Amino acid sequence: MSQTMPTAKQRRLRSLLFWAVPALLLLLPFATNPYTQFIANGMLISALVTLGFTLVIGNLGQLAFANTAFFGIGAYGSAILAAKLGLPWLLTIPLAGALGALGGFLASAAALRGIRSYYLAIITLAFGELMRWGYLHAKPLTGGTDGMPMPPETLFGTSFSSDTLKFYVFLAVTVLLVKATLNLMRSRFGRAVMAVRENEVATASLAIPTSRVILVTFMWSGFVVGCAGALFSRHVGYVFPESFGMLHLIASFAMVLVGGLGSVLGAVLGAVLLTALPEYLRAFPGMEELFFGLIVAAVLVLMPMGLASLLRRLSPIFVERFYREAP
Amino acid sequence: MKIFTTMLATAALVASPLLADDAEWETWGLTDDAITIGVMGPFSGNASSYSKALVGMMAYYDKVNDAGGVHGRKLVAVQEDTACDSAKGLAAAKKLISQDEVFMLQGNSCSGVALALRPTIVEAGLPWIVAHAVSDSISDPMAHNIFHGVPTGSANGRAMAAFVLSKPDTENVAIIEHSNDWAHSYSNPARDYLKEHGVSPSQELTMERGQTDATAQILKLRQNKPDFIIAALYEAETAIFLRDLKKYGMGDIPVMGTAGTDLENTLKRTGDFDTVKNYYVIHSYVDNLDGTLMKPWADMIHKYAPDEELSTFSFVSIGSAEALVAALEAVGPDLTRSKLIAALEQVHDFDTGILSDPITWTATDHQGVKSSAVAGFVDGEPTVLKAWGQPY
Amino acid sequence: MDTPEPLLKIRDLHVGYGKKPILRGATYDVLPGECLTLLGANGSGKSTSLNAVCGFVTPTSGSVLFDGIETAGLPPHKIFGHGIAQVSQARDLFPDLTVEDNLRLGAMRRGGKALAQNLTRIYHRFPRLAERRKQATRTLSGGEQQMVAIGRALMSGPRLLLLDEPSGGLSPQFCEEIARIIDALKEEGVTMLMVEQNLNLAFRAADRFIVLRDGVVVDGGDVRAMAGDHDAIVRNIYL
Amino acid sequence: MLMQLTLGGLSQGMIYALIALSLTVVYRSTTVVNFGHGDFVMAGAFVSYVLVVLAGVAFLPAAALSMIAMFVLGVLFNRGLVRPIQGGPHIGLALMCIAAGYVLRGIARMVWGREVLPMPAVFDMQPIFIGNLVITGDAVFIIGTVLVLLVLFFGLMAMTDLGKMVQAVYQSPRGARLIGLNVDRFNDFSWGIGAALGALGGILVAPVSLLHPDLGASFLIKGFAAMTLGGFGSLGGAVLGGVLLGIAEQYAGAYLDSALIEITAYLVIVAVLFIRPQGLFGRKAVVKV
Amino acid sequence: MTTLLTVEGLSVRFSGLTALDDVSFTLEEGNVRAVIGPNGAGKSTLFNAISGYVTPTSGTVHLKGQELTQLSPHAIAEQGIRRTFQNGGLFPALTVLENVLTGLHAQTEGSFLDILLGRSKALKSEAENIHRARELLKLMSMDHMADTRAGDLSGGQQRIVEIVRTVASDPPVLLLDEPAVGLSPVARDQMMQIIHRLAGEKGVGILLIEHAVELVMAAADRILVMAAGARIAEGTPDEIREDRAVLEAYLGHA
Repeated sequence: MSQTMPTAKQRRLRSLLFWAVPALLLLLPFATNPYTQFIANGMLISALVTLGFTLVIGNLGQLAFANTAFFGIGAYGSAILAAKLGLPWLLTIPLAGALGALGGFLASAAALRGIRSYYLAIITLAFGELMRWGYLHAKPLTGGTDGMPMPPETLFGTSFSSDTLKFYVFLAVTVLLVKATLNLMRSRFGRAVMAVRENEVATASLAIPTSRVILVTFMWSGFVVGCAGALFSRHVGYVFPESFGMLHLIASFAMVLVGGLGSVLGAVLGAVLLTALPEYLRAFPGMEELFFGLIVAAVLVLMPMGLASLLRRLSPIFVERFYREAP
Repeated sequence: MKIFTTMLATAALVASPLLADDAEWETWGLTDDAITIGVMGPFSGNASSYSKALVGMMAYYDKVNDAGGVHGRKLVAVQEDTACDSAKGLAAAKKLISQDEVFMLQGNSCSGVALALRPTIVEAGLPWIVAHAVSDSISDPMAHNIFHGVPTGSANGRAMAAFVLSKPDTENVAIIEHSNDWAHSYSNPARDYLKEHGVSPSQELTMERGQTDATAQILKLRQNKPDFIIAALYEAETAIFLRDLKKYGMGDIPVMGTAGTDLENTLKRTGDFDTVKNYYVIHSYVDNLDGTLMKPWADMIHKYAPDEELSTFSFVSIGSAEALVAALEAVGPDLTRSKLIAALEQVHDFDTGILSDPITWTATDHQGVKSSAVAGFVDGEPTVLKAWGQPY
Repeated sequence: MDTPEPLLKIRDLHVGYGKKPILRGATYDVLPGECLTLLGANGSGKSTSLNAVCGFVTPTSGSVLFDGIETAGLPPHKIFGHGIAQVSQARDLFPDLTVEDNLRLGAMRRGGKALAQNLTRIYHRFPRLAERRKQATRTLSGGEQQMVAIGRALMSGPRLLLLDEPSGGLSPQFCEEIARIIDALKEEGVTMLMVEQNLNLAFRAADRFIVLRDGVVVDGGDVRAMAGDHDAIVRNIYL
Repeated sequence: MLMQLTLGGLSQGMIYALIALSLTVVYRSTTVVNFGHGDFVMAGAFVSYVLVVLAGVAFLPAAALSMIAMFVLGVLFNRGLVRPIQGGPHIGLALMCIAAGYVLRGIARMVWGREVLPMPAVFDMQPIFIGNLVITGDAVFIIGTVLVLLVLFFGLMAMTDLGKMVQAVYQSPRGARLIGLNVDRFNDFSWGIGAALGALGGILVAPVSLLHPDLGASFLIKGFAAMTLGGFGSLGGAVLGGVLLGIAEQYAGAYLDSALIEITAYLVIVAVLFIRPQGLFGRKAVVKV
Repeated sequence: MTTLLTVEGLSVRFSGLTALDDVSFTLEEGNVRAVIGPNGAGKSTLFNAISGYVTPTSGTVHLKGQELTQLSPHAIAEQGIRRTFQNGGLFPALTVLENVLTGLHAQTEGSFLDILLGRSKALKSEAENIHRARELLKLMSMDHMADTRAGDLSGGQQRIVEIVRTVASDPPVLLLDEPAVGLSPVARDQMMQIIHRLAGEKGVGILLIEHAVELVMAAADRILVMAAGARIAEGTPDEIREDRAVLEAYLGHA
């Protein structure tokens, strides 16, 4: 089956769309109330978490569940830097990303020591829970069980308690990171990542340093999710250890799978859909685990490549790996 | 950048209910025959047993409504789930405030969620009666629209420590607890109270949820031989702890537990009176759960929620609902949010007939319940106590 | 000489792994009581033939008739039940179980009635196994493991025995032993289909040979008729 | 004190051993690690609760019925949801197991989420005092039950033809096909046994602890730690790993800090995988990627 | 004629088992040297040792005088020895064009940061490589398949794409591990032409493991025969055909 690649015209349309969508979203706050705005902000954070996650389990094909750890590291990193060191929150975003990347480095150290497959899954789960234990017990730094409030701050005279202001910052961060990730995945690096997934041995025979590819992918994933953590600390205004437990893992899985393993567009789509749907299910509390569990099972059996594959079939515009040929 | 800030300002203008017409804001969520009240709580998730408090509270609304409501208005609860998760709780609060446009809020069981909600609700300005969560930081520093309607963590914790010290010759006190915010909300104020009275805990141990064995902890205690043990543990772990305590021959050491456990259930769980005969719990009520003073409340809950199983949580939020109704009565038919807040601040020494201590809200202090009673076995009978050896 | 009705009839058999076709229309017969050896270079479809016969791979088209029963498409345990057993190249023994357990397991699904009898017969044929009956097979030498593999297959009293490289990885002395075993089996009337790289062994033990190339039969004949001209076959296949 | 800690660790470790063993049974036959196993453990406890408390069945028959029910559930799960994606990447299998776990947890939550369920105590026995050492009824009950079960399990595996066939499937699925075994059916059987053994872990814990839908989550990690410690895929290693983990938790709690009990399992996982990935009793680890 | 590859005394032992026993040979520019021998002769071990997948116990490998013996596989590939794999080393989920582009990984300019920010340096180099990859595919008449998933190609097409990918960076030395296995006779002829063209026109030194007789005999300049890890004969195809030791090796006397 041949994949239809987008024509030059479709490619132009697509890059137009890529910027048109966020441009239109600038107007979103005019159509929301604080509640829907809050949900929209949450979608942007989920999109980044899912994006970082799908890179490792989808593109690199590694069974690593360290994303909750990266997320917590980012959120606590941002909160500690802002509350204890007094850094402006905006500045803590890239720093939280860097801390997340450090987490990614540790996770890849396991992968590079030959801990793969189920072992990697188990050790990364343990990593996440150890981090959570750390948040609980490093009380002077993290506030322990009482959590940590984010200090109030303003930007251009507007308080960061405004969901609208948060939205613009979140949107900017999300668009930048999605764009950078797309650049990455469409480059030689992105191909190398997928090559490692498909056949690590053959990849090395093409002068591709597979260890470095694994390391960098984990670190970039950690960076993206770490940044998302920084957004989350501002989103809720408070960080608690309970926000970074294993209970949240199933939602991430569902988002990755519904969107389509290894797809940037799918990550965003899955996150938006599955952040919105539970809000509609608010009237039926307690359905969430059942709901996400059934979705994951259904997608695995019926639509293993997720929504992204349906979209690709609809129009070549949605093919993510396109080539930038000379004009 | 200028365009951006203009846009931001416009957006804020459109989005913020604060800037809407004041008069309209005052009566938001109010009609001639209904007062909408946003009830937030963990109706799902791993803390959902706490939501029993809100079920009891809503049963009280129903009771008031059956009696004709308040000045002809029914209390209409709009229920939202927080799942005890801060992000979900924030979404729930924002939904109630800006989409359902409720008149006021009452509820919330998880302290973490309540803390995360505080800035948003302070900014929104509508009255919020905290009906279950205990963390002091929810209402301290005081916010003009937030009222605490249950004994706070410090009230409970201090009551625990006060009871411990009321036993003559208590010097060596050990603490065992879960490492979560629930346990710390009891143990930290208890520590403070002990320190204020010149006693520092001789031993601090943790026991995690789900552990089925306390051997390691008990053996450490055995070496220390404390006079009294403060145990901030959930029900199951409490039972295991008490059982192991007795097993290792330390059944005579009194143990002070939290409001999260009750005597009858603990007795049922250990199945042995000897094990629990020296166990005391914080008990915020005027009587034993199956006592005569509590029976009408139990009947009320069963009338409106027939399938509901009762637990110690079931009654805890009703007192604050009584105080709310009293304040609403006092305001009269011409109700506004500001008037309600003013009326709540007039609630003084309000005897709820259910909480062991009265509710008092003033213009400078919104933490309404200052202390709590203790329950323990006296001559084999469960008894509500004021202090060591002093029945309530 | 009259040709007897073949025990196994393979007709126009196509088998592939994914996009890679291996057998592309192989057709041949195995006669009752004979030992037929399949020759050919790597990738010519020898092992795939055996795996198709015993059901480990499902043919895409074509027919495998065993004593008149169509077995193409049946699951391996059903085919085994009809009396086809394979001694695989990797031997696939149960390394932590004893020699005796390995052998006994061979009779669990077929040949159970004659279990004790078959066991005695195999110990008689391989006295070395009798000595090591309580040893885990993982501790055995390669040759002994091969004996266990053959013994295990024989425990089911198979009507057709598939041998995939019985000499693989074994010393030259043991090749001779394999040849003797095959002779003995032939005397008992066991029909065999064999893949063997060691041409000397193949020619020494087999009655007939078939050369596969690119998944089709390109040559074949009576082993005795080829006597003395093995070089020609080597060149035909490898050089 | 040492003896007492060891005994306490032993009774806790027996539960871990059971869970690690049940995970290994499934892993050995299908190379699937059931990441939802904790919830199977929880489900087993809930089924027995329903039978004992709501239907009034006596504890022992209820435990047996619950194990049978979980056996069936395990088989159905393998047939309906695992086998269709068995050929695919391991990520899909891991996610499928996690999803199934969440579904079980969601059901438990829907029905009993708001109640804390006490299971009646099963084994009331006056503790035995041997000098300073105290042996409680619960410890006797748990250690005894699991020991009997382990003897039965390993006995069946070692002595009977069925056990040998199961071992054959574990040691070489291809070899098992060569001797005419229907490997798919054995895999179903393994899933069933795995689910039933895990359920027993939950059933044993239930009278000692409270029942709640999140009961299984921590047991899953303990099971993993026990498996990793003992050597991934080794049946005996899983049991020894579980017992050692239980004892290690008690020692760490008593001699170091009681806050460490919770993370002993995680530390064990990290330490073993970095220092000796094949575990204490495993042979050089081979994981099919 | 320049000597490209020099292998001297290469041995590989795994826990007592000698898989490769003191093998030496050279490979010259434009030469095709086939390696044949019965199963288990050590042919694949030889390839793995040269390309860095197995660390030799002793002996050396030089490429144009530069020692490569202890380098990692990707470093050896970067130095100019590229290989294919017996079971096919294509990335099935990637398109044909993407597969070829992975062969040009080291030839693409632009740092990680350039890529992340989409700087023109990285984009330009990428565009050039795409152009080059398309040209290469056109040469093999595979350009119409550029956007097909590699996993959807026929076995023969997959082999060809793998070779295109392997030679995309113009390596001086190519190791082909059974390139013709599972190919139809037509595809095999095509493979033979490709090998001839690479050696003849581009001067690539090719080391070839192959069982397809006519391909070996027609394509190889010289044949190295191995048995039990050691070299037992070397010569032209005609010499090898008549070599008694070789016949004996195949017959099973070795």
